[in-house]
Amino acid sequence: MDINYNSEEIVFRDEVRAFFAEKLSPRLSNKVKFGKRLAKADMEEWQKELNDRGWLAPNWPKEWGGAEWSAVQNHIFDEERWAANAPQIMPFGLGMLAPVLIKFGSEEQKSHYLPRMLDGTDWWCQGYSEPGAGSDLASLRTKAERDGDHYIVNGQKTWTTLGHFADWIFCLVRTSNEGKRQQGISFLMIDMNSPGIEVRPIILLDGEHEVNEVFFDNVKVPVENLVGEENMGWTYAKYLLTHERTNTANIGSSLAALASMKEIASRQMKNGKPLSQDPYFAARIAKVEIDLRAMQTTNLRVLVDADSGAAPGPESSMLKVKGTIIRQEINDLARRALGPYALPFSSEAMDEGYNDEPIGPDYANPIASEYFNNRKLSIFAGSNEIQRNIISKTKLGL
Amino acid sequence: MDINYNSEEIVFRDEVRAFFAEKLSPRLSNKVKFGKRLAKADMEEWQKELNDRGWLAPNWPKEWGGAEWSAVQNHIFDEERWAANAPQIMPFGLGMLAPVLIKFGSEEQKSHYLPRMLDGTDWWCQGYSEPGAGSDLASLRTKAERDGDHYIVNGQKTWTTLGHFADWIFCLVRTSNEGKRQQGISFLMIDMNSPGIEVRPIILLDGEHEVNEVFFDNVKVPVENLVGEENMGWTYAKYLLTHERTNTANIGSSLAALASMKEIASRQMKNGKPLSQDPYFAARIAKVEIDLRAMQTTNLRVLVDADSGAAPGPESSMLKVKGTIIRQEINDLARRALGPYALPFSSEAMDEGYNDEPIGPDYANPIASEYFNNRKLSIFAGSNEIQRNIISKTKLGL
Amino acid sequence: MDFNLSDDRRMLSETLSRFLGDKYSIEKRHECAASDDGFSRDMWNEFAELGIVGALFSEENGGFGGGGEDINVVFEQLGRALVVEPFLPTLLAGSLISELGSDAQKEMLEGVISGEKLIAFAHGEPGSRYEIERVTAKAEKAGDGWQLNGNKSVVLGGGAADTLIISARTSGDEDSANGISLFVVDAGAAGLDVRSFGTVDGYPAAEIAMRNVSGELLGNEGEAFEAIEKAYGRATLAVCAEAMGAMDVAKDFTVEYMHQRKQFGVEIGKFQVLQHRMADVLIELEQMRSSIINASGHMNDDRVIRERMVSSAKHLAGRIGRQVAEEAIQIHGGNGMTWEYAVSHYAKRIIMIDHLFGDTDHHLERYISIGA
Amino acid sequence: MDFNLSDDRRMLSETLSRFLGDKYSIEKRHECAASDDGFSRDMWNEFAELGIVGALFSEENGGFGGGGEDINVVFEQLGRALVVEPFLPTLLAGSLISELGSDAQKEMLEGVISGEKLIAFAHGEPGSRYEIERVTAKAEKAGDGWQLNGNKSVVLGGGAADTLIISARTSGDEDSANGISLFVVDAGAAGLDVRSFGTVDGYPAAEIAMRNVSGELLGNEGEAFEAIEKAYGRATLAVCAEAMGAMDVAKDFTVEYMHQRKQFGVEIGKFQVLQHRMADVLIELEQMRSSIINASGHMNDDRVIRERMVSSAKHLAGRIGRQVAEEAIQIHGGNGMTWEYAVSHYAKRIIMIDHLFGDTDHHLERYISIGA
Repeated sequence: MDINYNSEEIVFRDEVRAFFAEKLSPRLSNKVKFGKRLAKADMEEWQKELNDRGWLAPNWPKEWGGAEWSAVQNHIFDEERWAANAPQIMPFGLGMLAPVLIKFGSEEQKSHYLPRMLDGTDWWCQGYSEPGAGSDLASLRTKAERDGDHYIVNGQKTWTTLGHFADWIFCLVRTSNEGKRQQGISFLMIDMNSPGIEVRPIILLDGEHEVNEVFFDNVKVPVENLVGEENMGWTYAKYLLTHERTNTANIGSSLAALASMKEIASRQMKNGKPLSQDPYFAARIAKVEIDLRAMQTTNLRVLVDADSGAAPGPESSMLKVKGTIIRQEINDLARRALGPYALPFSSEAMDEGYNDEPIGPDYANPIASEYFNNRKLSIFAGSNEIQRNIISKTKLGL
Repeated sequence: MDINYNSEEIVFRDEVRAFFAEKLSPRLSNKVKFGKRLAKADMEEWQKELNDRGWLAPNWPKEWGGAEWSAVQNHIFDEERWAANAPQIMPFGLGMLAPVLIKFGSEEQKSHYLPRMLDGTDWWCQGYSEPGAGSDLASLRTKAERDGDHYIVNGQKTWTTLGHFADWIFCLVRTSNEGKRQQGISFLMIDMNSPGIEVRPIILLDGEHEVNEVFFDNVKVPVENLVGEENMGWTYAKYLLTHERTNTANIGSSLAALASMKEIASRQMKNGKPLSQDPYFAARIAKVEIDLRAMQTTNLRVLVDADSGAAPGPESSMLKVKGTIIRQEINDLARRALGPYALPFSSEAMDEGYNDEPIGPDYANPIASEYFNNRKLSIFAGSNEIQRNIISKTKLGL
Repeated sequence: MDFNLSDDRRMLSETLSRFLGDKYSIEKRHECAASDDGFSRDMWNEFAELGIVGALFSEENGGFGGGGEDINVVFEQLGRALVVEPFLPTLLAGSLISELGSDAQKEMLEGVISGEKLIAFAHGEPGSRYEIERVTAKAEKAGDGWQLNGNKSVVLGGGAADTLIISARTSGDEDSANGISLFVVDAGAAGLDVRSFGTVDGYPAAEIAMRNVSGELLGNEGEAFEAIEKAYGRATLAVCAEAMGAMDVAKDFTVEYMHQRKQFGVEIGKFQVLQHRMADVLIELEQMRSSIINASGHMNDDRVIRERMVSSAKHLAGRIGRQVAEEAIQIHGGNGMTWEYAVSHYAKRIIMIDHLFGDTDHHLERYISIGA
Repeated sequence: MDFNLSDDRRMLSETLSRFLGDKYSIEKRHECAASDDGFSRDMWNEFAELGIVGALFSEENGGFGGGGEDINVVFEQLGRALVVEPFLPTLLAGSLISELGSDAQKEMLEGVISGEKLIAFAHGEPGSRYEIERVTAKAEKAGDGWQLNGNKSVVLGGGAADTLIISARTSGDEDSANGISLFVVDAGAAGLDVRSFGTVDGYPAAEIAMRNVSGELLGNEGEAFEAIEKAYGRATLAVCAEAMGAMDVAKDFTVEYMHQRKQFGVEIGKFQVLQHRMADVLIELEQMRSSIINASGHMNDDRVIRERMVSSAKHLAGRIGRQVAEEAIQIHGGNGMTWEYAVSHYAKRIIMIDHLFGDTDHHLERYISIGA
């Protein structure tokens, strides 16, 4: 047993650090650090840096431009990128569709779409969820009917993150009503510029626009946009979900948020002393820090297992549940730390150009809003209730 | 709205206090206070005092020797009796069987059995639970078959509190297998000296004997021992359960336990200061004290409603759940307060005659044991899970 | 012992409830919050006409209530509709004027109760967090009057107030309860800089900077702490009642949603985990209500019992509020995250009340220190 | 990074597990606990023969292990069977002798490892709670040796020990880390009064009173604190691992019970609330295991990281232990309350481990103060 990174892993971590130090602009990292909105151009700028380094799609096979990182390397990169306040890479094309294409797509599809993801030509979004479905994916009703060499798609997707930035959407659609609900589902790639597609914003409780509804009204999709075989989409969807195994525990995100929250607590004053020295608040911080440190090891144990070939099973459900609880607890502590200055909120202050003097401390504005926004963590990507069902069924046999 | 006791209630409280001051012997109250075992004779001694004052069966009609107290009066008495460390009155005859007899029993049954409860001739125990039934009372299998002017009873009861002290047991027995499970149940009174009855102790996790299994092997019970009508026992059982409405929240018990725990915390030292001044421990105490104070008002709100004629409904489930959580939390704090001295335990030290010097502080011996024993509070009398089911069904319509 | 509302207060509650049901839909509320003032002056006048502002003042001060129960009844209803109009600033500043004002100063209450005049209390400062005795703004005698310098932060209703009550130190250390004085300041006073903003849950507030601002003393010099603590106690009770109302609605929305929403073909209300979690919510809401009853019932008692009950209620409002708000969002799933579903706004208000007049930790600590 | 046990340790774990499975049923355990000594000397000899005692000592001290992982592996298995034999006293006293003993003093380790000689460490006092630097027992020079006076409390394995290591103050204030010394004391020494008792969870301990007891210095005068802290760190890790083993068994019993037990005609394991609560138990058990891995992995690192990881693990053992023990009893219903069902004894051990070497609050506070 050795709980430390080995020498290769340390070399890799140092490379990653050096890369961030050199290539991540202070402008971008400050936007991330202070919770400003990222424009599409910001994300493109950062993707280009990563692509130049060969790290934009680190989990793809090398033949397609990937780096074939181990799970532990992915984890290291994730911790470092949070620590450096680098923008998140949107996973829809690079991390979600691509593995499906690589495993199940045709040669034509691979050689057409994969390079365009890397060079930023195509932005992808995801069309899985439907209204009223929630964590019950297989209940989908968007249908695609074959008409000559096209499918005609009708229906609605929802919770489509950054759909308003996207050129393409990959969708689960119903191509047959026979058999079980999981049968008769197909996996289609659809051009967002197709006639009949409408994107409507969903405004979240913090007033922000990050997700959308996407409506399909007789949208014509060429049959060559089908991935794999018709009616086999559920298989690909499940592959996609189990493939997306890193980050479930939010370790990198939580470590960075914890550090930032502790920094806030050391600057906020209570009874004439830094809040971080208040016994009650210090105890709250210590509890979540202890949980997070244990969680980091729990996550690494799972990742090391994964690297030695074990399939990621219900462990990812366990990581999801506790990881989101910890992440949300840190958000809660951050808002508490601010005291009355958690109250003021300016949406404009989240724009890059905003230069007015902040109300309260310069770190205050996004904090309460982030607390509310991150309530999604225990809801999206399979609610924590669903995850507990899975744990109970698979680990306890109940 | 007036959150204070009115003048009549204050007069009553003062009467109760004066009574305890005068009639409760220091010997008995010290046994209760220091967690010593009570002998049957101790309980008989105290019952006699109460009976002399007319307070042994305060909820019976006056014609049968009761006092017809209001729910609020019952609550006041309960708080005071805990504060005074008076022994608990075993409720099986006086509080459980008696209301059923008064409502559904024959005149002969009433005039025979009720006086014998008051003067201590008959000690009763309860035969409701059966092995494997838990909170599912109606699943009972002990059967009584009619044979001339007797029933022949076969089966087993369990969790029979102080069954080893009892002269009589009242039982739910199955007299018919027709219809729903709730039908075909009868309510029988059985002499514990009948041939074919065997009482076997169940030792609890703290090593104590307070509950028993009771076995019935062809026990002959005269038909005049049937209460009410044959096959109508479920109605009487439900009446009994809803009638027993005070004390569900354990307010008196919790108030006394809180005071005692705070006393311990003020005597235990941490870092050279009383533990009660330690910020972490003080916060734990304050939290439970705040919960308990609110619970006291919640309970009184329900009782005042009950006195104005509202039927005690799912509110008693709410009182049970939160009341037991609070009570158990106080037990937990008491064991924590002791530090390492929670560990030593001597069963002999709980006997009245034990005079050896205690190991550690004189209040330490029963504390950990009580913590474990009181885990029963959230299990017995309808587990907290069952209570939440009831709340959900009745208050939320779910 | 009697836990029923008097007839008067039941009528007050029903009147306000009916009025809000008719006139204050969630859409109307968003409209009020999004306006320039951050609330609607027209609505405020209607509330005043209905007598709701007067319910917060005693008869001797021209109102017809002003007790702990009046505050409860009014604010619970306001919480049920997420009313953004300046009741809280009015209660705070009004309590101080009622308690300490000279006859001349009390004259302004008539206009307050009629709705014509808006008032607010500026007390918190950038570094004071929840400590009501920490005041660094300074007041010095200048001729007949006083001159104020310093900063006040997150002043509820500060932007629209015609008259501000402002605390400033006239002696003592910056965290001493002694030496704090109050001043009546006209909103148009020279040197007063008021920067308005909205809170994350949609209520108007302001940052205030003072440079040689003229003020008139309210009450005795250096002796304002006791009145401030009482006014804060009343306002704390008010936000607890407001939270109670908001929590009750959030709970109702959630139960309704559990009946309507299906997943895997069944109502989600059939899932036992959600049932039990809502049962716990119900239990805690009763606890919340009891603690508010305790606080309002002791509102006129000695400081120790009064402030302990206030702090108990606010401690629970923070603890239970978080549970109720987070369950409401979680059980609503993605929909609970949206602006469109009203429950999200209730959740925001419930949580942010934790940041008014001391959060759950602050009041636990205060409960302990007051008792000792 | 590698989270697998080495082959040696896996064999150690399997050997011990098999041995306990064959020889140490719960009935046997109760029999050992109920005997006069509170444990079985025969069993102890068998453990020693099997090499389990030696696994707690380094090779240079005559054992074949002694590292953090050895402690983990051994104590997790001991926890799975609720073993009452004196491993913990042996680990504590043995660590001190190994760390500080002269060659002559270390000679006794051979007898310890072979099982012939029992040792214990008497350190806690009636007023010291969990503070390891608070020592009021006094030692004074007397001729060539030392004389000890004072009281020691809840000394694990103190009743049966042949030799006691006893701490006493030779200088400094009563809560100073400086000035604490250790002494080797023969169990038969004049003036030594040992009163044996059992703990509520069934383990032997003793109260010790000393009146002019002769002792031999172990290590340097006044400089024992560092070694005591290290030994306590190792013992703390040991009880965390023991709790881990006990919790894992309690969890298994509970899951099994959920499969067997029916209520209202269905397996109680079908009730979603119980499923989710057990899912949470499972998650927390993985957290517990991770924190133990962290503590043992840092056992030879600098004090700050080492002791923070030890305190993290013990903090979690208290917090998670309570959750696991209380769920186990609750889900077993009345049966979980009985002596007959083994789960109750596991629950007792898990909870009472919170009272050894500092409870969950103590270690949270310690985690904070060490980091600062």
